[in-house]
Amino acid sequence: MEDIIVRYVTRIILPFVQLYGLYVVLHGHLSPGGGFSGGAIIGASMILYALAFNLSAGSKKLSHDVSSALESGGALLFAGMGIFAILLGTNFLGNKVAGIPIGTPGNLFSSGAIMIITFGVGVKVASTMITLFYSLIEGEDHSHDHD
Amino acid sequence: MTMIDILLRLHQNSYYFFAIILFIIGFHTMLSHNNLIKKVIGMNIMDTSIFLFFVAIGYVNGGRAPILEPGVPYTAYVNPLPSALILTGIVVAVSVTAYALSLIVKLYKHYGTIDAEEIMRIRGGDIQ
Amino acid sequence: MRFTSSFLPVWIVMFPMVMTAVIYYVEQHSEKMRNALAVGTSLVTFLSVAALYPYIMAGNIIEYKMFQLLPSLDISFRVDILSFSLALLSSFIWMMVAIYSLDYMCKEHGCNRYYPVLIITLASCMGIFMAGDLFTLFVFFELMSLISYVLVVHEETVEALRAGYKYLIMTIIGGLALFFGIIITFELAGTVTLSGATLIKEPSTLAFFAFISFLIGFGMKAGMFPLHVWLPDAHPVAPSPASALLSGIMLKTGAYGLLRVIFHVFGFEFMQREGWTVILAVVAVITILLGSAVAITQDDLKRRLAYSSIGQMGYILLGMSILTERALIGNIFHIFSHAFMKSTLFLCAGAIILKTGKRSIKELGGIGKQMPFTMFAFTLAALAMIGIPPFNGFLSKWTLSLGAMDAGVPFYVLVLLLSSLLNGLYYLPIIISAFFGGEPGHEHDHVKVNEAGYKMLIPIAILAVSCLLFGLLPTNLPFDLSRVAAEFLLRGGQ
Amino acid sequence: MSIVNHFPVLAVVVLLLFAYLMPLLMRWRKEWCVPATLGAIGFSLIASLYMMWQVMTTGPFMYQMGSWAPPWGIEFSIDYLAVFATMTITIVGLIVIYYGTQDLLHELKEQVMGWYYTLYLLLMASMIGMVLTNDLFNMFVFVEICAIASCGIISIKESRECIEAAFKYLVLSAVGSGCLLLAIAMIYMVTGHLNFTYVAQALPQVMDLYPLNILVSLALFLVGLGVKAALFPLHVWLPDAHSSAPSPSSAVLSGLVIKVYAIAMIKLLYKVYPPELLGMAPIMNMILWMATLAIIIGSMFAIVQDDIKKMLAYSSIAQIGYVFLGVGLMSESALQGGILHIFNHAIMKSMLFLSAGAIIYATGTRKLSDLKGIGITLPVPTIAFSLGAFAMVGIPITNGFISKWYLALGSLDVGRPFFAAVILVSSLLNGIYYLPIVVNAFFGEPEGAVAEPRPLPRQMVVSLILLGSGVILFGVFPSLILGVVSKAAQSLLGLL
Repeated sequence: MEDIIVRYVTRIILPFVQLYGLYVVLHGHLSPGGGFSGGAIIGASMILYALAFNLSAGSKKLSHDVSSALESGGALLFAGMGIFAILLGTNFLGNKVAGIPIGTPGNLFSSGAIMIITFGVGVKVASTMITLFYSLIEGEDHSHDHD
Repeated sequence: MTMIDILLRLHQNSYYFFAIILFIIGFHTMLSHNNLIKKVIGMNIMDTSIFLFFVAIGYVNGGRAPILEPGVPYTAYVNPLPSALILTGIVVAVSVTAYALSLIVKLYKHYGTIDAEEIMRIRGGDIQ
Repeated sequence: MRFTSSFLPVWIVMFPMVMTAVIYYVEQHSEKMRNALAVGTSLVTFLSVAALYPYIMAGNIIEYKMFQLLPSLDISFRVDILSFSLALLSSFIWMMVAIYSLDYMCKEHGCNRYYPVLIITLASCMGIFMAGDLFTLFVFFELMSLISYVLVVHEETVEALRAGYKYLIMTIIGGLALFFGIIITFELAGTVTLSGATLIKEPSTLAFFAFISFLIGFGMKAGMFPLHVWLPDAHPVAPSPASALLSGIMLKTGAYGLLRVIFHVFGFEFMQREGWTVILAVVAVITILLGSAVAITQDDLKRRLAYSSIGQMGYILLGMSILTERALIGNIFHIFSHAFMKSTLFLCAGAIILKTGKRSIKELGGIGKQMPFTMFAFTLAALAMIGIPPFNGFLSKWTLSLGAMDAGVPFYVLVLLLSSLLNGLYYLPIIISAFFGGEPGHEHDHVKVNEAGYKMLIPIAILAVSCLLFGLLPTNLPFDLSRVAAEFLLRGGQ
Repeated sequence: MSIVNHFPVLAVVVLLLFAYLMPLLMRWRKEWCVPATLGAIGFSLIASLYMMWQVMTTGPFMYQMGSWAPPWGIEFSIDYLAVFATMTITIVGLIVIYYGTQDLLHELKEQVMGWYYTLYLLLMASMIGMVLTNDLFNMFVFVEICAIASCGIISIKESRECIEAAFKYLVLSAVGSGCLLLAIAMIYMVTGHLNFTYVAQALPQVMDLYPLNILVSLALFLVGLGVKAALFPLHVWLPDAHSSAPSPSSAVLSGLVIKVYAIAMIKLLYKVYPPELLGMAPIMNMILWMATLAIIIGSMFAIVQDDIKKMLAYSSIAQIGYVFLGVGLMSESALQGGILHIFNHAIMKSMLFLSAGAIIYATGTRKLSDLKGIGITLPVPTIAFSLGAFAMVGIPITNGFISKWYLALGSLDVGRPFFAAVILVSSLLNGIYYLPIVVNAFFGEPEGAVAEPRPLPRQMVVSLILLGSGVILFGVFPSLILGVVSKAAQSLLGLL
């Protein structure tokens, strides 16, 4: 795709899209949205980048390998927080009862483990979207190679 | 029961009605189309109908988004639980869709077509 | 009545089982060892059973509960006079057959499969006779039926495999019918233990289903019409010693099971009251006539013997359906007689087939001159089969007829006579042509046919002489055992 | 608080954790993949055995996520049925994947091996989660993970049959999931709860108000879970999917996955829906008839197959019928039989599939008619196959007999001997298609590839021996497992 307009517009809006995605992820515990919505926005931004420039440029920014590693990382962060609560002596995914500092409701740094978990989910969703995109695209390429 | 009554009840429960219509459209698309992509689209329509239904049952007339803000007085909130659940449902639907699409890519690679009947024909030829 | 607990029944069942594994291990290294172990095992089993004699004759019942499989479903053993009689008989014949096999099987392939199977069938047969409840009986019955499949298809010919398939399917059907019968009994009675008390006391549709299921399950094994279809195929294709066991002993397990069902599950008064014995009588009569009549048309020697077995099993079923004391004595004694007669006949047939390779009766003219000893034994057993007076076959038929007269059904006597006539029609020609017939084919191939080796002749001789002896002597062990067992059963198994 | 108190959740989470670790390990420490997988499932096994001990000694208990009490939090309910199912899943799952570590090497490309372990662990986690959870929506999530993971372990072998079978399975199970979600929505609508216990409390109260909603939800559950459990006539996807997949996948799909949905159905029918509802519509009779048809028609289809794995797959359709027969008869013995059959069939069918896999591995043939004399050249898999066949027929001293005994007893208990006869007829049909294979395998001259098979690796032999001894062990000493099964049946019927 060699369209100058698309590339230019992409270049302009990409930071805003990503920033917005990050905002949604980080404010998951305060407002509607959260890990999934924000992660989807971030993932979409990366897909947009790869579409507007080309695949290799996209891969340079975030390769398939890294994205699938991040995918594992996000999920592990979630599970890790759950087990962390067990180590603190409460049930799985325990939050306030586990003694994780809650902070003042309404502040950015509040709700204890939820924020970290949301962040993990965001990473997971964003990287999953990218991985899905790469997988489908590469599968297509692969088939053309064979034919 | 008069016609009016029926219409009135339909209006009151319109979300049932439309969800079912969507569900049937999706189901029909899934069953009647040979194109595998269309089958996946039908599947998504079907899922969407259920999501809409689920979200609709959580809606409270005149309710607000359920965000607790200090200082704002209590009003009726929309039930957030169905929406939260449906988010999960959407995630599931997305992954199923992605997976189905990738399978279609593979099928295309093997058979050179995405038409279910064509694939059956090719397979049938294999067996004989 | 005294009940004693003894480990002996378990020993009798487990010892051959363990020895099967030992034989399986040993035979990889030494054939001699294998043969010695096989004969030794059957001998030890026979002696162990015989060791029970004083206890049993003193009127004791040995009970031993091994372990509980499911709630109120045990693996248990119980030896009463009937169990003892049949176990004694079977282990004796098994020993004879094991000795006979030493020579017979050395010409066959797959000996290493034959002996372990022979011994484990002995174990399961002992298990059937010594079972303390229907469930244990069922377990060993299935074990025996499935394992004897290997004996049936031993030769691995196309006919053997086809016959084996039929046998297998019939076995499964029979096993499932038994399963159904047992589960209904369990449902109605809450237990399936064989003891003095009858299990099912109230007649009902379900009880009738149970009876029919038992009849199918055990009758299938006993070659009862119309479930006999597997028998004429399966018995002839097996190696002769195995045929002797299949016809001589394993058919009797079905009869034994039916006896247990009649006397322990329902009780004979119940059976008489409900008139279910009529069903048994009808199929028995058909079985007798059909088996004897079809036997005449058979040209294959072993096949003729197999059909004859069907007819003879009919006698046993008939005795069971009459349910008078003398009929029952005749019934049990005929189990003995038939075991001796039929195993003699099959072993003789085996010797002939081994030496001449001929199975067709037409080709056996003049064989009596070449193998006089074998044919003499064959003649003894055949005469017993027909029911000529001094032989044991006569004694059993006589007693059966007396029983039938006691019950006031002279028709049965007619049936027995008719069947004896038919027996004569198919056995006598064999004997006549063997001794007086020409020797077709002898001129062409001048092969000198010898008698079989002594390891084969001795068992044949012992069995043939027993046929004569147990008819000749007025008080002999089998007859006494049958008498005591019949009284025991009619007393209600106490 | 020690870690053992968290075994219910750890049994699931550790599997998930390792599932996500697997792609990382694949990249950096390839040789750790196998031990990590075995270790994770082994941990779950230990956890489930511990839970079993706990439940048997102190009774069922609940585990609340994040210490949130219901109805807000998600609960795991560790009751008799759940520990029984967890134990079944982990034992069979561990043996199957131990076998798979060798068998998969020849069925899959090397670069996807790690992904296979990921999918397998996800599948195990979702199955355990499904049987433990006490929350409708949580169940739905696990159902979905299970569906995707099980499609995944089919399509990972990139042959066209696999891809096609996986697609068929995916689409049908998506329909099933749709039905499930709709059913959950209906339940949530009328009761306002998702927690099983609360739903069960609320349903009798709202039954007069919304009888149709509840009935429709039950019907949707039946269809949704029925599709996934391959209950006749919703079984169309199963033969292709289970026969084309790699053997370990087939073993775990036939042995465990379809049963887990049956367990979910049992939980819903007996723990959630009020008994009065069953009077409103002949749900149980419908299940019974579907099960009967499944038993008979599944066996009949199996008779005509020449492909060994396809035959086993059709046989699974018949066997899931047994489980539902036990569910539908509603008597204590029958329910015991049905639940017990879940365990017994898991062992038998996975053993059959694994031995079929071993035969295919060693000889390369999957046609039944080519397997003459295989018993002489490949004794271990053939003996395992024969044992499985005997257990399928229900010969005593194999575990198949015990479950048939209970099912038949149960059908007599409720005065319906017809269903006992169905069990017998199907045993006969099983005999007709299993026993000739056994006979063929032992009597006959091996030819071609059958005469000179590849040697089997140790892992495959050990797994087969373990499963085979299980068949005998639980046939001779059924009381080992019967304690928990009868407790489960009694608690479901409210007799405890």
